[in-house]
Amino acid sequence: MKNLSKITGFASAFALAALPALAQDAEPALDTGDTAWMIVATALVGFMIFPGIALFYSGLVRAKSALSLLVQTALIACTVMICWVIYGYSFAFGGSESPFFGGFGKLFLSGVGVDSLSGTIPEYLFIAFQMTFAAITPALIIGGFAERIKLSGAVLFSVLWVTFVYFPIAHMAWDANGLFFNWGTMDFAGGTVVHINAGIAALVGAYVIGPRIGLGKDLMAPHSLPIAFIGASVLFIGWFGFNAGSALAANGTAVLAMINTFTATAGATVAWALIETLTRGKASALGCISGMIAGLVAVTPAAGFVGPVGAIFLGAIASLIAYFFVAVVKNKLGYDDSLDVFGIHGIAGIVGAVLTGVFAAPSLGGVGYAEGVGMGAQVFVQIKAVVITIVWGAVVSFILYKVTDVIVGLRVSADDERQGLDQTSHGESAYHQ
Amino acid sequence: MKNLSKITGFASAFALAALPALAQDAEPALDTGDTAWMIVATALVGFMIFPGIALFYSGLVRAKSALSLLVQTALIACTVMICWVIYGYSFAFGGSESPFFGGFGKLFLSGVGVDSLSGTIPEYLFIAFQMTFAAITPALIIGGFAERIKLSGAVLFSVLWVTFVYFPIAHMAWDANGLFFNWGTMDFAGGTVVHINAGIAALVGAYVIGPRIGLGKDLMAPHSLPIAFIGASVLFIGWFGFNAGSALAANGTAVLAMINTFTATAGATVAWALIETLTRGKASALGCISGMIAGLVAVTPAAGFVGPVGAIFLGAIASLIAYFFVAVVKNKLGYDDSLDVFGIHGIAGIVGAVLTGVFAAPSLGGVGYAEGVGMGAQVFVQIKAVVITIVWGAVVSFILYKVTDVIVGLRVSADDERQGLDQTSHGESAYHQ
Amino acid sequence: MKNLSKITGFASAFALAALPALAQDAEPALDTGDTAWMIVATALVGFMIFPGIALFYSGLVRAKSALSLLVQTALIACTVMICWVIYGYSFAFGGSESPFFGGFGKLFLSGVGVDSLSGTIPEYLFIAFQMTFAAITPALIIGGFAERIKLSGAVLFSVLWVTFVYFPIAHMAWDANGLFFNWGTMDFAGGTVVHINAGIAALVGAYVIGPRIGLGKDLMAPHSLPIAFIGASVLFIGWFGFNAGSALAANGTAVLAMINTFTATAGATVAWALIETLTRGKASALGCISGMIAGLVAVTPAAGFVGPVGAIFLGAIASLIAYFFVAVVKNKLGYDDSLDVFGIHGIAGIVGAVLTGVFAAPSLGGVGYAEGVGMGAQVFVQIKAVVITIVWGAVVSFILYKVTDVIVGLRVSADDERQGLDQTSHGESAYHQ
Amino acid sequence: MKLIIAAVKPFKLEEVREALTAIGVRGMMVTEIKGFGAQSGHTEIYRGAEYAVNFVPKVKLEIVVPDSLSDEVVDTILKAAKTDKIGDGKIFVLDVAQAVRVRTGEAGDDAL
Amino acid sequence: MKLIIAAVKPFKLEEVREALTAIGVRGMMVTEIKGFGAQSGHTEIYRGAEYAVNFVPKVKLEIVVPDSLSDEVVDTILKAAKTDKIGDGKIFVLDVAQAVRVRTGEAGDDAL
Amino acid sequence: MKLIIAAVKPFKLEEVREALTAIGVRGMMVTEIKGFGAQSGHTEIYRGAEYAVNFVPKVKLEIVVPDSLSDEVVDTILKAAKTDKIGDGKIFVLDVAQAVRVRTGEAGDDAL
Ligand SMILES: Nc1ncnc2c1ncn2[C@@H]1O[C@H](COP(=O)(O)OP(=O)(O)O)[C@@H](O)[C@H]1O
Ligand SMILES: Nc1ncnc2c1ncn2[C@@H]1O[C@H](COP(=O)(O)OP(=O)(O)O)[C@@H](O)[C@H]1O
Ligand SMILES: Nc1ncnc2c1ncn2[C@@H]1O[C@H](COP(=O)(O)OP(=O)(O)O)[C@@H](O)[C@H]1O
Repeated sequence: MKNLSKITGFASAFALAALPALAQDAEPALDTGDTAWMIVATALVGFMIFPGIALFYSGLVRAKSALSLLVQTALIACTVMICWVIYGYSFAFGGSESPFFGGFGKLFLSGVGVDSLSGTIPEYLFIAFQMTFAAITPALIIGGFAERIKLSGAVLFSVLWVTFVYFPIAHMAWDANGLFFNWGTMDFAGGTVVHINAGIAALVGAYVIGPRIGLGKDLMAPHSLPIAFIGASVLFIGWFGFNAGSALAANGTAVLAMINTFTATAGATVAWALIETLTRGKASALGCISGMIAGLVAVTPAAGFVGPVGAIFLGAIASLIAYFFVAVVKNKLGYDDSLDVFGIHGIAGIVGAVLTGVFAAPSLGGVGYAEGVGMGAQVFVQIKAVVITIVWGAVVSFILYKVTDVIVGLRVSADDERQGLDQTSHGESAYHQ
Repeated sequence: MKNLSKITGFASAFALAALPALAQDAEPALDTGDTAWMIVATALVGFMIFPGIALFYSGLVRAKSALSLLVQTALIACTVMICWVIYGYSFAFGGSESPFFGGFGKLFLSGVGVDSLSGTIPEYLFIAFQMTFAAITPALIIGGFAERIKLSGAVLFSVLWVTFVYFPIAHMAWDANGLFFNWGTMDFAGGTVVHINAGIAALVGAYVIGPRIGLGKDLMAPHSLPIAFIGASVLFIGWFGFNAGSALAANGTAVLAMINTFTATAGATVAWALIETLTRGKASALGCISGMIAGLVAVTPAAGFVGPVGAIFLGAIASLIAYFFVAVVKNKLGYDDSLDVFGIHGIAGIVGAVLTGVFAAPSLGGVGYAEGVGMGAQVFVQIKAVVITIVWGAVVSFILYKVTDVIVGLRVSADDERQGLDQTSHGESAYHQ
Repeated sequence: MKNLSKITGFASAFALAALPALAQDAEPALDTGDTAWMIVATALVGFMIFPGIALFYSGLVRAKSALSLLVQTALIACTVMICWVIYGYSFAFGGSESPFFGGFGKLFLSGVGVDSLSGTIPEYLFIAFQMTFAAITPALIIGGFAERIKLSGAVLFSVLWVTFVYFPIAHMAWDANGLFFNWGTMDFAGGTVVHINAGIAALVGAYVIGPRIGLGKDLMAPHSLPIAFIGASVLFIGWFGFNAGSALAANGTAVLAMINTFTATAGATVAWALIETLTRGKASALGCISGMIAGLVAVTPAAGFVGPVGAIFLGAIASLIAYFFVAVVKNKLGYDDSLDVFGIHGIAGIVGAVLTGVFAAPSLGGVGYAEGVGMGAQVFVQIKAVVITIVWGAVVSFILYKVTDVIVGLRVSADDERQGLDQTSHGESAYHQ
Repeated sequence: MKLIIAAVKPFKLEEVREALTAIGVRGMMVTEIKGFGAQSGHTEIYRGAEYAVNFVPKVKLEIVVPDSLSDEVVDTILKAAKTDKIGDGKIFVLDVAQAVRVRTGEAGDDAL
Repeated sequence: MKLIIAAVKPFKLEEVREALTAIGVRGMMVTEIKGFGAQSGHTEIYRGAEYAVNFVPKVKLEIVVPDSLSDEVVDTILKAAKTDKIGDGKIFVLDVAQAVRVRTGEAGDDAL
Repeated sequence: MKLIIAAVKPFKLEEVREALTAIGVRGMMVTEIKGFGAQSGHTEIYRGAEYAVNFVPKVKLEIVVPDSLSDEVVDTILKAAKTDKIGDGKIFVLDVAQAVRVRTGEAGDDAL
């Protein structure tokens, strides 16, 4: 039990349900407190999409494509929600015994009713909570090829990607029969499934689709940092649903995940500001929100496993490495991951996944490892899960981009790109002032 | 019980309170989980006003009137809140036996104390939750005559309107003695009371007050679609409080309402984008948020009664009809319901109310009807409630506009309108850049 | 018990935990409903910072310094969060018996674990909730010297200030051994600790740092009132976490605090709009949000003690006095408290603290006083706490400003100020359009 | 050729543009400006701080036309922009030494 | 008549406007522009991407005055806009063939 | 001296500025304008309401140079701004009677 409940947030729900201490009686019953919290947690993750990530991205691009990121985010998220209830939930949590695939048992949510429970909460709630995770992940990816992607291409790719990358990896990580799950990988709220996954897909996309016209020549500064700041802040607050919600209950673990989300983000934000101050004498607003996101990503797999002080360091380290990557490495490599999805979600995600294995150590204030597991062994399984995710994600994503390109095309014409996606793809202008 | 609890969200609270399964003991006691959720639900509906609807509307008007919508929303909502605690709650839920009027029993919330309960939650919480509904409804209406209304006129009309239209209809729909309530009309979260009601009042207002100067000649494009998008997203998230909160408890029904709110909105958003793509080759940002609102409105009466897959269709159908209305019909009729309150809230509200009677069928994944009631009969009472609401709303609203016009006037001078309400009514400019 | 639980929101948690009626058994146990609510309340106060106060302030300054307020808010809040877990919590709630200081007992949160409880919620949750209070307070202060402060100065001052002003006063007000606490001062959610404290520090700062170049000559109108409106609205909604959360449980007191937060804010907003209409014939958007904040501040100490109708008057009175102060008095005194932190938080905070002693009277719908205490006596201890806070805050803040000035300097160069902090301190522009 | 500069009220722009196209003007440059003149601005008050905004939003048109067309253009603008209220604007005429079309290199009247 | 075009520092606008009104100038057109000149711009860095912003914000004034007033206007602007720092701006004078007031149709100096 | 006014495509601004600096132009005034000409605008539809946007975003350059440099400047802009697509823009040349540098008071060519 204890051991299991340490392995992953989602697992703990099932685990806890059986603990007499927490359920009124032996057989699981609905707990109104847990249900209340999870309803809110689900709404908070929804908030990360509407308007969180949409604004964060929209503010960072040029005014002429400000709307395109909003439309892409909204349509991708909505389409994936529809896929989720039709087949996604089944593919991920359909009950099959395969370590890779959930099966067809719950297509159209068949068998689920108002009274079905999942641990101490209604199963519909677990479904809705998971749905928001599935919906936000492909929306994260589009930052990698902003301002030049075709709307139809973005949506089609997203559908293919969740089907062949996200649903299987979600099964591997969170289903009781899943591959990583049974390795004992610690991924509290989805560092591998969501962030590494999105980061790598964005990187591949940036390569396949190619850089924006005028990159390195034209001024491509964010058209509205205040809007990006609103987006980042909404992501910060929504992330409490993402991380603390992954305990699937209103318990001590959820609370630990919450305070860690605060402290890791604080550490990461301050770290980014400091490194900027040291290297160029100025701490920027974009730097603050970049550090903020880096910290949030890094603490995602660690949230329920490390201590509040350890989380500060975990966040700061991930932030510094991400800074180094986007400010130094990236410019050398010269690809155009326009909004640094890989540089921030990917890199901080990887650092966070690995460091989770480290800071979970009781000596560092963590909750410790499963019986008989040491730091070395834990770090190893963490890395194993990361590598599988990267390889699977990179290869399959590459294929899916090519497939999408053949079917509807990925990139708009040079003239359309120059004029801006808002007018050419959506027939509107963001501002009339 | 079962039967009653199916009839309406608000009813269920009282109903459930008595079910041994859900309350620790026979006599109702406060449930901290239900209370926790309802506190949040109330805050979420507040969020729909501040800043939800205010931003949604402000972003859609021209920059010279951007502030006027913010001020009108804030002052209308605040004034109605004051009316609510003084006499509104009593008029709607004052305990009288009349099917139309709650009476004077609870003026100034007399008799309510910290320990008074309403089902498993404090009565003050039920009062606050209901207060947010009363406050947002008149704020929805002002979109119908944006950019030309007098502030004093908007506020006075709102006070009269809640007094003579909203409070009575809220009593009819949600009070145990209410007219619709006893017909067995299914209106989970207020499709008739809030949305059809607001839509019809806006339509009448648009006719009475007349179109904006330069309509069809000047460019009246939204001055900031990103701001409108923020507003729409806040409405989306806040709507979980509106719909799932209408279960008045953290239970399976609340969760069903939540997942349906997601899927119906997803279906509606995608549907609007598709029809735009088919008819003009481009999916717009304004289209996405219009579809989003249409879906949210349509699922409001249905949230706790239909299934997640049925909700997708319900949302999509309402969205397409609303699209057809605002994009085709409206331009033929030539009135100026400036922000399409009728076209979206009114139309999608009517479609949603009727389809609730359809998709509630168990065969379509719904929770079913009250004993002895079939789809046909249910659809009939749905339509009856809609018709009464439209007639009552239209007639009384018309009179109240005329009254308001006599007392303080409804419309600003042509010069003031041309210069913009921000400077002429509020003495400010939205932006100094 | 009763008596104590009346004295302060935070106290009640400890109090209630022991009431058989509310806990399943004699010894305290975690309540999932209370925990669910307090997780959300904590997130809501976080929301007041990210992006609430940041946007509110950013929208009110000129475009050339729009980002500086965002960066200052983010870095101050994050830095203080780090201080909080390292020593702040210990200094405020470390368990020492001193009436002024919490001691070193809980440095690095030592002794706190996943299972530690504070009343019916995990202690980590109480820590996180309190952390958000500590983080927002110094962020409020910076509005007093916006557009001219050095980033390093702002951050250093904040660290010193929380250490020598906030932590001690938090201990005095909320710790069971605290000075005000044992006087029986009624401060439900932190009127003295947070708002009066911040207001006075801002006033002193405005004097020490001096007015902006061009004050009274150049146009210093808010660069984006819509952004300020978003900020104010987020503050409004987040404030439910602040006030209702201060009950530390999902109970009747929390709900009373919530409805009072609504009605007081409504009264205050309408009052400000009315006085503007009377004095200059126009109700402004800035006026609405100023009144809103004044009401929220005023009800903070009163939230759990007064009645919903009394709260309307409390809010309105505080709003009118704050209006008179910022619109009349301030311009006579000629200091530059740029965003009226003293004028609104300070003044409304003082009025609210005193009126709490008045409107708590049962005759005015309040919950009443501790046994043997009358209105006069209560008002007297209210004033005593206010005076101590003002004196302590003013003197210590003054010293800390001087210290900061010596170490890193407080003010940027005239040229940098004229060009704007965004470019000179952060190397960015808020907008590229 | 002549350069005709006109400052008019913003909401008159469309009318003026249409009138000019009608008489064969094929191009112009339009700029949003702050106008200062007999028409007074307005005051804005923010929390008691009063600001006099001395400028009024106007639109500036710059049109280069063959000498032959110059007077007609001026008259057309006069008619189209007129509201008989203060602040209607001004029209100025300057001589242009040369005009070239970038795309083709055509010079003189052909460039217009 | 003369058209006087001046590019000055934004924060000098009010001072210049007041000085000009004092000597009887009754109107002008003001435009926010991006200036390029000896005064260098600044660099902005966004996540490591460095952009040189070569333009400096300036305000352009366009004033039409009777020949008689021209020199005085130039001198007035010179005095009011001066900070002795690089980037203070330039003043250019052009001849104006004709001026008309839209509201009244008045032409020539009467139109100003 | 001559005032050279050019309306060009926004994304060409940097190229033109570099080309001009290369031939010794030391200053200019740049304004974002709405251009009207042969290049047609676009339509925007908002909830079924269709708006024809007749103007195309352009950038206006105003450069004062000594007569000697005038032709070279025109040619340089011609080359740098050309895309051979409709809407490339126009160049106009006007005479300038006087130029003064605010900071120093220098007049004539020295002011440029
Ligand atoms: N001498 C001038 N030079 C340049 N522009 C002027 C001049 N006089 C007026 N204008 C422009 O014309 C606009 C209208 O002029 P104004 O004096 O306000 O009203 P009217 O033209 O009716 O007398 C002003 O806002 C300004 O932009
Ligand atoms: N040759 C020119 N033509 C047009 N405008 C110019 C010219 N030279 C300078 N300007 C304008 O004058 C402003 C100030 O000129 P600059 O050379 O930077 O400083 P200074 O005038 O002190 O030498 C520039 O930003 C530009 O707007
Ligand atoms: N007669 C004119 N007067 C002033 N500006 C003009 C004139 N004709 C064109 N322009 C400017 O030049 C731009 C390009 O001209 P246009 O006719 O669209 O293309 P092209 O120059 O290739 O023929 C226009 O957008 C407008 O700003």
